Amino acid sequence: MVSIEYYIGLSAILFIIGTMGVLTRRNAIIIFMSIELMLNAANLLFVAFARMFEALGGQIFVFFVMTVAAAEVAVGLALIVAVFRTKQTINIDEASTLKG
Amino acid sequence: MSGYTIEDLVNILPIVFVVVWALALLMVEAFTKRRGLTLVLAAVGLLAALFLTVSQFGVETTAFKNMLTVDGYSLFMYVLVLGSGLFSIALAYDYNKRMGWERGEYYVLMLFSIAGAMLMASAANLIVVFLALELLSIPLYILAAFVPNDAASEEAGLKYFLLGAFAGGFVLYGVALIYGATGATDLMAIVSAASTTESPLLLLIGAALILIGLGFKVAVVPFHMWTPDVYQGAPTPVTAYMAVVAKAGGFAALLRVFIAAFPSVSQDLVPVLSALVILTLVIGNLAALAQKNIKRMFAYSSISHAGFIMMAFVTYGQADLYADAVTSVLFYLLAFAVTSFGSWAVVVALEQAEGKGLNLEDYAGLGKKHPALALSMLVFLLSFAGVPPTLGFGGKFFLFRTVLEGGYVGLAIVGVLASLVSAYYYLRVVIYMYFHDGDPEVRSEPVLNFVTAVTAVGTLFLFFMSGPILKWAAESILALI
Amino acid sequence: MDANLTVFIILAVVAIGSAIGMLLNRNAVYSALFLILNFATVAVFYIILGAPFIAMTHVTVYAGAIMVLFLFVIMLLGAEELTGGTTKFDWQKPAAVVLALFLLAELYVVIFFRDTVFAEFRALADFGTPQNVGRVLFNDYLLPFEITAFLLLAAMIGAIVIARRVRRKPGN
Amino acid sequence: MDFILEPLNLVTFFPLVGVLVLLFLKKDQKDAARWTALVASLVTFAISLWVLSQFKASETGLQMEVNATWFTFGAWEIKYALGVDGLSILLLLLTTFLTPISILSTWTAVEDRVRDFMLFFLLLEVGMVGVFLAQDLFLFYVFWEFTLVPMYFLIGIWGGAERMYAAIKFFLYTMAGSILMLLAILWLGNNQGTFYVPALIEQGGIPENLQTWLFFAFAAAFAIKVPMWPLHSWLPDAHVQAPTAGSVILAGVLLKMGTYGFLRFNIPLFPEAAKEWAWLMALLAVIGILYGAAVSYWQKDVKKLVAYSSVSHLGFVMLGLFALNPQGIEGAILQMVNHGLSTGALFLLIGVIYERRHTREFSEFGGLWKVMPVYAVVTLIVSLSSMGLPGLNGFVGEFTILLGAWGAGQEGLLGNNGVLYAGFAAAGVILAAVYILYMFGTMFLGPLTNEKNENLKDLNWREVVTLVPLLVLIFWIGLYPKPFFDLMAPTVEHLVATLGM
Amino acid sequence: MLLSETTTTGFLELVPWIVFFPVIGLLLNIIFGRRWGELGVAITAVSASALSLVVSVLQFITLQGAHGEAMVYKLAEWLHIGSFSIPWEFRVDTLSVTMMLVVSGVGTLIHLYAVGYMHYDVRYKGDPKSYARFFIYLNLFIAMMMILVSGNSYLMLFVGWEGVGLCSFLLIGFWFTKNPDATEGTQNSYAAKKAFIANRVGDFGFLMAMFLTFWHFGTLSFSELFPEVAHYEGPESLVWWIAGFMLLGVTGKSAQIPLYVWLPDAMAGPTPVSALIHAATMVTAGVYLVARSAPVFSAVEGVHVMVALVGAATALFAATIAVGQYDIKKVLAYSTVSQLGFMVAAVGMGAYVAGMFHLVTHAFFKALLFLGSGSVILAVERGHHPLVETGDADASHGHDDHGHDDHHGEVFDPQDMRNMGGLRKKIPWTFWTYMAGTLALAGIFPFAGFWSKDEILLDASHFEGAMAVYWLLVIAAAFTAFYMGRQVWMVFFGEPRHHAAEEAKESPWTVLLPLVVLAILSTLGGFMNWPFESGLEPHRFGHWLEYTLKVSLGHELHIPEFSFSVAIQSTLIAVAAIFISWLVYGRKPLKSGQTDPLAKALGPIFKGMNAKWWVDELYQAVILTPYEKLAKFLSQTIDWSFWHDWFHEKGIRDNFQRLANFLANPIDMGVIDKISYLLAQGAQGSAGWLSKLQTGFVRNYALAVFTGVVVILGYLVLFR
Repeated sequence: MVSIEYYIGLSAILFIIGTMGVLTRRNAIIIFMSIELMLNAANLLFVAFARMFEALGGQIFVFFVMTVAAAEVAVGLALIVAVFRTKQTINIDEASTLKG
Repeated sequence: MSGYTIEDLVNILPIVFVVVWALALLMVEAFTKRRGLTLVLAAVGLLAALFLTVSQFGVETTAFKNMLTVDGYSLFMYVLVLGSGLFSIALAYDYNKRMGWERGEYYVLMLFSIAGAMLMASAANLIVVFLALELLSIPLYILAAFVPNDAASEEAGLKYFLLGAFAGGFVLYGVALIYGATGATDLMAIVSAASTTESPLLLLIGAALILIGLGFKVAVVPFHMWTPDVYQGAPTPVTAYMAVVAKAGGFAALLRVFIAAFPSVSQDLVPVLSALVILTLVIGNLAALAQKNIKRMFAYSSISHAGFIMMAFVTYGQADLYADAVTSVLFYLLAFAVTSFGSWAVVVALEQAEGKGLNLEDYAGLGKKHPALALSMLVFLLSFAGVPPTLGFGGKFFLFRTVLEGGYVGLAIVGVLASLVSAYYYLRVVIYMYFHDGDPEVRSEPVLNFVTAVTAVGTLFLFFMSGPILKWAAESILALI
Repeated sequence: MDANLTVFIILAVVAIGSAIGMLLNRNAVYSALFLILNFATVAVFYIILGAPFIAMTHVTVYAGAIMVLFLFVIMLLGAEELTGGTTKFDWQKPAAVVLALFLLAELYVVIFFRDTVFAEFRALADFGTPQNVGRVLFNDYLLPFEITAFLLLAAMIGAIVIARRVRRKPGN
Repeated sequence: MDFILEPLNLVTFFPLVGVLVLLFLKKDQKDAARWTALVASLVTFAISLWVLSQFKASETGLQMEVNATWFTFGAWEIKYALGVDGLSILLLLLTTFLTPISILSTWTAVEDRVRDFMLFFLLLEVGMVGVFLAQDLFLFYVFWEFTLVPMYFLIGIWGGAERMYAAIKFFLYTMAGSILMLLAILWLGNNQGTFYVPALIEQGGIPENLQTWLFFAFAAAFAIKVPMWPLHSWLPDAHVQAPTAGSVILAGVLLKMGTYGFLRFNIPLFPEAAKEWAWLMALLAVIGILYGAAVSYWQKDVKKLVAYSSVSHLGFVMLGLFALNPQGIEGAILQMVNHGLSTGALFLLIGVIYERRHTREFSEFGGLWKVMPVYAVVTLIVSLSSMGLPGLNGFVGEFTILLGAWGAGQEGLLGNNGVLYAGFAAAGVILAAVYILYMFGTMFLGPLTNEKNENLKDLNWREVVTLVPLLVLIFWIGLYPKPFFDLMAPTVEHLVATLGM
Repeated sequence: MLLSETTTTGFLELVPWIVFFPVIGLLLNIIFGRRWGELGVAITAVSASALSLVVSVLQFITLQGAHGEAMVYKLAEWLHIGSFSIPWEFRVDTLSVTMMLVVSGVGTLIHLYAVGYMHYDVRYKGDPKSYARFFIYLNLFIAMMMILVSGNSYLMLFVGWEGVGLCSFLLIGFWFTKNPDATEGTQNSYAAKKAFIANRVGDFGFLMAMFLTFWHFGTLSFSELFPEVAHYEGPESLVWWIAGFMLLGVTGKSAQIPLYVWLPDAMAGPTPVSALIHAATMVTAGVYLVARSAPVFSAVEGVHVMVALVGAATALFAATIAVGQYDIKKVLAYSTVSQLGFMVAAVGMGAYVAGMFHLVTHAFFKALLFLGSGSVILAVERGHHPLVETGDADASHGHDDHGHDDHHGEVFDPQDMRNMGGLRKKIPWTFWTYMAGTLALAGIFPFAGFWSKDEILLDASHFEGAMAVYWLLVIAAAFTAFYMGRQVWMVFFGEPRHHAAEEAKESPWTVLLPLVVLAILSTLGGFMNWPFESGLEPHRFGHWLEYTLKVSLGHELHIPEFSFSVAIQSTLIAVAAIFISWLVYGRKPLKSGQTDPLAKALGPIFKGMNAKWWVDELYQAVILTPYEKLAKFLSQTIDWSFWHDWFHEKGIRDNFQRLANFLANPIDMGVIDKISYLLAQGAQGSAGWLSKLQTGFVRNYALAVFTGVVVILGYLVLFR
């Protein structure tokens, strides 16, 4: 079996990529996907640790994270759609009227 | 379903009630055409929940296999949150009609997020903390974007959502690291494991990430940037609600989690916390100075208040002190809640459709035209600025006291200077109200006036009642230490 | 070299690659597809890590539901390519990259170069099977489960509220 | 009920009755508002006289004390404690005495939003009386800060052209000072475990170096209020912009809160620091005396001149306080009263001419004695009292202060050749004559040049009524100050004894 | 030594009334003055002053009964602070009673004189209403002067001391809308201020002296103080300081160098004031102070020399100036300064008797001279305004019509001796009384001035401290005789040089009566201190004062034997001086418009005399202007421009707001973006994006959050 450090390292990379997505992309949907990627990185971590501790707590946590993610997606996409209705774009930079 | 009894439900009756009531409201909303009924029912429900909470005073127990703790601390928070819920419903009462988006879901969602806040106050497990956080936030995302076809509102919602989710990712990763370091998500288990863990740094990083995530919720610099925009874009009653409940929930979780689970890392975190406090106080206050829009101004001021509360939080690790710290934070939150709702009520009274009536100029001449309203606004502003004899002063006083007890004289000095700066921009509003001539349009609505009056009187009166409140707050320390 | 390691490396490369693909691709649809691929690989890791149940849910929920939803929305809005709003912050990207690398470095320092000790994996029988997971879930984690229920409900209501706009009526 | 009827509770909070009545008045019921305020303040004055009748001059401790636990927090007990003693009785009377006079002086001067004006004025009185009576640091701070608010409005709403600027400046400067004091108060509460002033003095035992810090933390608040040179910059603005009544109260009472603070807290609480730093305080005081006098001499605006003269006069008070001997301190207390009377009267008089001519520029006046003889004579008397002419109140205070300062200097409290302080301060007496005579001369003597002044009305009955009480006291204190000294002597001597001087 | 308990007190209880009567008088006049009209006012005021004279006489009698033993009457406790206690006590001893008599006596006469004089003066000045005001001030002055002389402690003395200063201020500025030449202007009020402030400088010295005294001897009361001082064994420096400061006070009040400058200007006041305050009484307070403080001045050798020299120098200096004046009252003013110099020199030398003696005689003849000059001026004024005689009511009116238009076109100054001449025949009464005063002042036998001045010179000749004193005084005496001669020749002899002088009319009896009385006094007053063993009782005055002095000094004071050499010497000098003045002015009198012959003779020196040796200009340049500059600099530059505007406004407020604006808009982006901006520079070396900084972008916000994360974690990882 591969030792756990590898998994942690991998999840770290994925997490970073996710953050990069959030920080660099202007497409709201892609930003959102990147966030999902971050969550996944965390999940990977949980599962790995669960395996390490041989306790199911971690896996359960992942389960809940998924549901949360689902909920967020529902809301998030709804919002994006709504914004698109008014602005005709999902370019997040367009949503910058509130400032100061 | 083994190992659970009805006791578990009874112990968290207020929460259960709120949630069930929310479901009921959903049905009512679905099957009646009568507008405003949901609102009244929601208010009734909150009152009932409040009553239940009061009936629970003195209870100290856990529920659902240590997932939740019910103690004085959580009960205090329940009261605070439920009360805030009532106030924000009162603010919404005419506002939503006036603005034309009266919809029952509004109140249902609010009830859900109230339940979330209450859960945060008594969460004893990081899973619950995480879920409660989401339950608190997701309705808020929607409420912020509640105004139909309103670009600003939707933008606010989207911003809040994306950033919230982003921050949530960090929280989650932090929890994961902590789980990795201790193999547990239960606070008690964590604190016992923390002493023996072989990877303390992992724990520390995890704690830091949680701190950041919750710091985002309570709007601590540099995680505060969403605040002004969202506060401005969201419907004012929602803003008021966010300003108080999101903060209360966030701090409730912060205090419980860190005091219960991470006393070991407190020393390492002190510099970080101090830095956050100073940044928050400086930037929050100074930024407020240049605001023309009153909602943004209050947004920044609420940021600075978060900074003040954080000041007490710095000392959380000192075993002999955390009690005082908690007490002063609770008192401050109460003061902030009362004052803040009062001021928002005034804002609502002056707000016109399409976000008009929200600039400082619109307050010109208020003192002449509506002395009562202006006077109460004055009281709120003074309380924000921490001028006696107001609740705000009491809050700051006890806060600084705790900080000094902890030996952080530097922080205290920054704090007092910050409150001095804050006086400056609060005074600007006063100047507009009293020293400028103008003809402000004011909605005089019974409920609104009632809220204003109650909060204004409360802001003054409760200061003189500091004794009982402090006593109550002091009894409301966390049971599980 | 060790077969496990080889497998891991291959999978890791795929995961990271797909993630980067998602990150860089101009077309939202492709990004989504890359992400699905990534999720799939992650699911494989789950299985390796002895979490078949989670793996299954993962595939169904994420790849199955969530990503489909994404694709659906993208198609619906016809937003494969981004329109309008040329970027105003040329420095945002590099700054982000630098910071991200910093964070990665930090995490790696924590994981590999500081007193962070992890136990070794031991071979386990039927760990994380649906039965076990379910048992634990409904024994110890009943409350969170309930909460998620309400969470989803709230989200659903919210989505409906946002989606089903009423025309604005002028205030009374 | 008995609790409410405690004399000190009554004298502190009775004006609130007036406030309540005012709240029920209509905006346009101007006279009703005026009379309400006047009556309320007069009753308050009567109550304070009752307090005086109850007061036993021979006792050194607090009297008629009201002492109840307000609330407890952690280890602390915060008290609601009022008390009066030789240090505060005179200032209490001064406050209750000046308030009705100021109210009367606004009878015709304030026409705009009379009700609100009176409302703030009565609130202000509550705060001021509270400051002089509070015996618990927390309570004191509450009153102390509270006084800011009504004064802020008095300046900001009814003030002159630059009123907003002046109001904000006033508010922020004084608040800036008091906030440092707040920290010191908190520190005391933590380390000494109580806010109750007598208890704090009783236990003492604050290490020397800390005393210094706390001393200056408190001093920051008080020195700005006094105002001591060089922290006086807010004063001219506030005075020039404030309405007459505001100036009267500001000069008459609010500034005294600063000097009183030094006397009540700095000196007894931190005796070591007080002794160690007396020289610095004396130095600043003396600089203030000369500086204020010199600067007054060049003012073009009467009110500004008087404002700067306050810097000079309060310099005397500070010098007396930090002589730390009976002569100095008693002189200082009396001088607080004197300054309240003289400068208060001066501001009233300036208000009189301002009401008639709506200017305060020296260049506009000259030879007024010809047209307004009564006004001129009254002004002359008041000016003379403020420049310390024997037989009038000012002299008694200044002389005793200088005497005390000289003694302190001789006994080496102010470092070697400390007598110089008194010496230079006495030189200030000369300069006082210079600017006072400059003021009086340019306004009243010489030929009547400006035809605008040719048919000015002399004082009317109301103005006379407002001024006569002040004049009576000016002469009384000047000719027979004994009763006033007797009120404070035992307390002060006890205080000095505890200082171990 | 409160002997009052032991000895019979006689009328002692009445002593407060020397103060109360005048006070009552002035109160009455304040209240009823306007209603009563001139007569009522006059009666009230004069009787008030007269009554206090009566009381003074009663005190004199009491004192006789007590054989000159000092007595103290305690009225009330005034101040009592810690160890410091000042009762309100009246001291009745030979010294104070002498002063009381002089003050109330001369005072009453001058009140009487003023009744008539002011009647006209107020009309010439066009303000009849101020008649009452004048007498109110005058009574106030009597009261204050009485406090001064009767107080039993330095503090009480100081009260009177400043009080009389106030009165002098009020009376100098009595015509506050005018100039001395009666034109509209501010000079009078300026002179008043000058007097007050100069006195204040002296008072400062007095205060210092009091502080020193109190903190070394623990008391300010004479009765307790002097015994201690008498046998004082402390460091000499202390006494030097006390005496020095006291001397400063003296120079202020008694117009000695360097503070004498106010007195000549004080002549702006109405003439009775000049006579009463600025010749007879107030200005002698300094002399009284020194005599009163004899123990202090005698405690250490050498102090005497300091005081004596100041006095003598003043005597000569002022005398020279007097020579160069044209204004009749200015001459007398400088003569007063000079004579005060004599007295100060005398008491300074320790010749207290001589000093006080000269004080009394001087009070007589200088008052006489001033009143006489007043009568002259009055006469000339009346000559200048004939229609005044038609009645009082329209007098001011007529005055307004004609103003001061003069036949020669220039402003007419009724006090300028060049406008007079030949008045001898017009106003005989005035002339003869004036002569008496002149001879007395010149020190011609047997007039009062002769005896007193002679005694001073006698003591000076014995004074071992410094012989300079003697010679200074002698020369001063010569000058005195000369300028008086000059004045008499110019005013009374020769031909009238102005129509006003021709039409001059004699003054009313109220004016003349005091002149006569004073003339008699200044003629015979000298005999009160008859120096010879034979004839009258010798040294009556000396022994009288001795009661007090020996007690306070603690030893007998020796009274030098009369020396004919000195007497004859001084007389000869005086006569010679007068003769010279006759040569210059008497032989061929001045024609109108002709310049002073002396001016030709002396040239620049005379110019100097005339210009008062430019001392005023000097003070202006050295003290006043610099102070004004300083005040201007402090107030405008330091306090306002720098401290108020620059430091507080620019320094604190503006920067504060600037910071606020910068941080607020765009803080959110501003600061935090700058960090990332710098990082970005590290990554891509290109610049200039800052301009593109915008707000409201989710990505920026996220970046901010992320930055926070990285920094915090970085800190923890690196430093923990």
